[in-house]
Amino acid sequence: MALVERLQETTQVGYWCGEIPLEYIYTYGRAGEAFYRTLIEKEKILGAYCPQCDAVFVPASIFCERCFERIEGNYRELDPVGTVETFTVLYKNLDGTLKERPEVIAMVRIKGAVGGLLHYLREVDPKDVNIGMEVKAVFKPKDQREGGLKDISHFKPL
Amino acid sequence: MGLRRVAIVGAGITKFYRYAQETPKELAYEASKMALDSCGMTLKDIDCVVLGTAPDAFDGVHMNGEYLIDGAGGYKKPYMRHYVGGGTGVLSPIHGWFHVASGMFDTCLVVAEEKMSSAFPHPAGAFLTIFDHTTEQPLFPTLIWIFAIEMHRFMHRNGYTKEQIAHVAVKNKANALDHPSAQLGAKITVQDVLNSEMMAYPVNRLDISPTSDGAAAIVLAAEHVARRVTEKPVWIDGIGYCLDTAYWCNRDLYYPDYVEVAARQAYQMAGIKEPSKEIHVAEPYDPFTYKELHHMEGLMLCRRGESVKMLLDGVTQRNGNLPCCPSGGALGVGNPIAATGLMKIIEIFLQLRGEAGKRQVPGKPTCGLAQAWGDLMQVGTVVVMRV
Amino acid sequence: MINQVAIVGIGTTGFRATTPDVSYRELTYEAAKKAYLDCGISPKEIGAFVATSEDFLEGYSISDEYSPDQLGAVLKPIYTVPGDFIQSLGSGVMMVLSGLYDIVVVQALSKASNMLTKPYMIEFAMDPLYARQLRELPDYVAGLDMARYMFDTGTTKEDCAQVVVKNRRNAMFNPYAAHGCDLSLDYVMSAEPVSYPLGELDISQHCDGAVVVVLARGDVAPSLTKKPIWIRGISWISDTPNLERMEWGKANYAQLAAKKAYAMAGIKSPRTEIDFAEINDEFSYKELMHMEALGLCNPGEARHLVRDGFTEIDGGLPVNTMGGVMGVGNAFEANGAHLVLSTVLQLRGEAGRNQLKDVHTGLAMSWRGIPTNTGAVVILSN
Amino acid sequence: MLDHEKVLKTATKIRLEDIEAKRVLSYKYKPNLRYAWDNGVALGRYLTELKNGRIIGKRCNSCKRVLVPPRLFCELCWRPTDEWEYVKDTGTILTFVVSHVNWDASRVKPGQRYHTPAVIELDGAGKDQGILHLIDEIEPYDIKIGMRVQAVWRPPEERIGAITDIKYFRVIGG
Repeated sequence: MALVERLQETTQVGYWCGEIPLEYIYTYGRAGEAFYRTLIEKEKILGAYCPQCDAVFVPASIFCERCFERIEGNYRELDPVGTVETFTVLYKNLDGTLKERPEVIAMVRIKGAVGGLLHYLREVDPKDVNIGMEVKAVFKPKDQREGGLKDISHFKPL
Repeated sequence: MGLRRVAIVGAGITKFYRYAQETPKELAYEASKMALDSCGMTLKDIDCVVLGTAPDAFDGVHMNGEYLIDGAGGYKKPYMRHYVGGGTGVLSPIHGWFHVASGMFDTCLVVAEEKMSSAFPHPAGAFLTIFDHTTEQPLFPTLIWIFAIEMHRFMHRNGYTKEQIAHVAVKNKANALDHPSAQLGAKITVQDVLNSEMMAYPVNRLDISPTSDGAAAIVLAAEHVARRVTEKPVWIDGIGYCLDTAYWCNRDLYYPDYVEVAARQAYQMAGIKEPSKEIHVAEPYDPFTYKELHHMEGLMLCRRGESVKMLLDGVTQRNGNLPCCPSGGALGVGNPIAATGLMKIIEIFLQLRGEAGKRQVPGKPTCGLAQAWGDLMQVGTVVVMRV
Repeated sequence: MINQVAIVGIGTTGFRATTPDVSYRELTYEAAKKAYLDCGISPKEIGAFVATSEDFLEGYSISDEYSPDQLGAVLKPIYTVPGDFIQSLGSGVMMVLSGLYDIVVVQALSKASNMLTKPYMIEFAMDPLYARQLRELPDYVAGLDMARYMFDTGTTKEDCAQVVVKNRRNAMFNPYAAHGCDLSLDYVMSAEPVSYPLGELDISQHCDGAVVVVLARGDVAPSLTKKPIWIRGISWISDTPNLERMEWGKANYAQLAAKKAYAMAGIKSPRTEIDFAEINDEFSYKELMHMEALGLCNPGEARHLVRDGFTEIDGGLPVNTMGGVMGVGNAFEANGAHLVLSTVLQLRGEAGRNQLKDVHTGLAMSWRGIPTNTGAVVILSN
Repeated sequence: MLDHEKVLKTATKIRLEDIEAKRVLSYKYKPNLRYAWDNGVALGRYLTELKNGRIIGKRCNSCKRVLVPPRLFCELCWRPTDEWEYVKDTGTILTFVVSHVNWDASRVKPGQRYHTPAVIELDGAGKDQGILHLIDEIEPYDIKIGMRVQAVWRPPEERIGAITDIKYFRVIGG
């Protein structure tokens, strides 16, 4: 065998515990800043238009990931409505515990755009959700918005 | 040996800042786009992408390579990340070289990015977890400790003084005044270095490169493509890289064997017999002042124990016989880890093409070298380039 | 690519749910020792090494530091690919093809049992600007993908459960597998839901273990082994990293990587030229989705094949004969390693009770897991 | 040629205050990254012996080193190691640091002792075979390379099987 010696008794087994003790503050970058400012102030979804690919990409970016052209500033403010591209009913929390009430998470494709947002779908019975369903964003009250995905409270059927 | 020839044909770099607003993706994009534009290429012309970024703990994204795919131009392409800690930036063209030299790809976009400012309480905190989790981390070590430990041993064995070593900071920060990306270009004196805050004896504040956000990128091409896209290809003629043992306390730290071993590989491949004569311009890695000297010795650009004399004699100044860190180095331009190494590659690329502007070293250099170092004082990565 | 690069040696510790008796160093050392013994080499003869690791899986920053010692790579050319093992293998293949080295070693390791907060670690891989901010169990990403795949192809939960039954049963006779189990379809179907349609048993369980592979240039290989396994094609592709813009229900990365790998291998008709496949089934539906993306069957056809037993060991296109990720275990970046291991065992005729008859060409394919759209394909022949 | 103007446009300089004052939007996140690393054979024995107040290594009969911390294989000779062997808890300072900063880059507070980590070559281990530990009971700037030191152990009842079972090393001469 490769190891000349092995532990012979369970009592010899041991481990050392540790963690990586860091925190992060992520800035949103040039496009992300514009995206969330638009969300907070105008309740619109910001996309970026790429003339070469002839498509509006959501969320907005300073570049087109497909053709790599700069599309910074070619921004389009889109209505916060879209269709359910796919959805799931989530039963568990991040810490592994069961949710009190299962939560529907949907990929919402924003109307007129390539892409959209992953978000909660509420105000509907999970059994009634279907792919292709039209939905719209419900925003948090303006004074509670902090510049983050949860400034949208959830999506609901249109 | 009949190896396929690979050239650098384009380069791009961002400005380096302590805090940049841009996301890591955006920084990677800016550098990549500039590199492509510089040789008139688009992403369509690129066969594959390699990405260098050091610990995920800086950008603050697990599987950071995956996160950076779109910014680095990897969308629907063969895309691979690699790293060897601080040596990553100079490893990046090496990994790219393998991609092209293998014959599997004709062009390769090489991107290096680091956004250190996202990490709190301080980016330096990420270095706690580079140490052995069981036998070293309980002592709460810092990165500065290991630098100071190595510097102290280096000074002790060679009889160097802090005053002598401080000249590296003076030289590099002054050189950086001419670099467009530079974060810390400045005219300073040896006294400024010695009077700056004591961080960890023998390391003062001005002995240390800053933490930075930034990215850099180059385009590699096989010979037949290189000749088509540029009149001035810069050839990668030698590569070398290795890691020493992670048991860093079991080695005498005064001399970087890991740099010498990597350098010997690169010199052998490039057919270099007398590096101090055949290398015209060098970018040894200088995250701390003494490191430039330490690495010059490891690179055999001088004999052991003679790097300080070279420095004080002005040999490593831009107008000296063997300019070192004409860019301004990590000490002056800034140190977004992986991007720094690639910044050094780009500096040699520009110097050999005669396009370094105010930083241009005299005498039309035709052979240059960039080197980086990393991990627990154990990595050497070396690239030799020629026109 | 014919007779240019071969796997001449392979070593593994095998995979188990936990490995409390050995450190990560000892684990890799054992696999390396076996791999070198397998082809009768010493580390001195090795030109270069590629290690595979991701920082937060190991619990280190710049975990590449800890790669050389266990491999005999001190002061030798070595770097780390934070990717899947098949990507590292690709890196190793390019090293050999470049002409710089005759023999290259590629390693991957999992100590998944040492990671106490796995869901949080996977969450940490998501974009902090968007999806990460939901702060939800990342398995929902697989739930979304599975739902769309089922919608597009008519695949049912039962079809997916059949994959689990097959793969975990196959693993029972793979001595290297951690999660072999004889489950009934009903048992899998009735498992607790996690993120509908994804149930508890649609998700692979984790494992520890190491694999080390020795690659050699074609002209050197025959002197090192009687059973060289030739690398005929290898490719790796990353699709968009943005969950917000990805094509749900599709594995474009697998499709594109396979296309390139087939071209390299000169394979025109994968269905007839590939004898068997060891592919990522980290989530049950992924096996079906990947079969289709790899062109091993038509879109929507995979569910019929698994239901008809066509992908069983004695079927027309055996898939995950040694248990796949579901049966061997989810080893994160080492998943590609145990899939390649299984492929090599089959091609060498060393797969024991699971041995396929008369096989010449196998395909191994990996995916990097949530939240990525990156995959790699390698085609091997004996 | 790098175009200075273009390079300047690639990034936007901000300050931490811009984030704190929300002039620049941001997202705050604390990852949960916890581990229990298996000690395995070699390190397990090392920690057990530290609890007993002893430092154990493993000899490699090929390179004649006693490896501390012990390992089952010698990484240089790449062979299995040989006998277990205790090394002394005395040694020599190979190099040291007087650190005014803590691990997170915060500064040591006035009145507190600077950190003085050192690489200590343990007696019996072989040339250059050191471990990282702390020096204490001496003015930081009085420490010198080459000084002789000895481990100061925690009382047996406080030891847990960790490197910190040695509180620090104190200077005993040189």
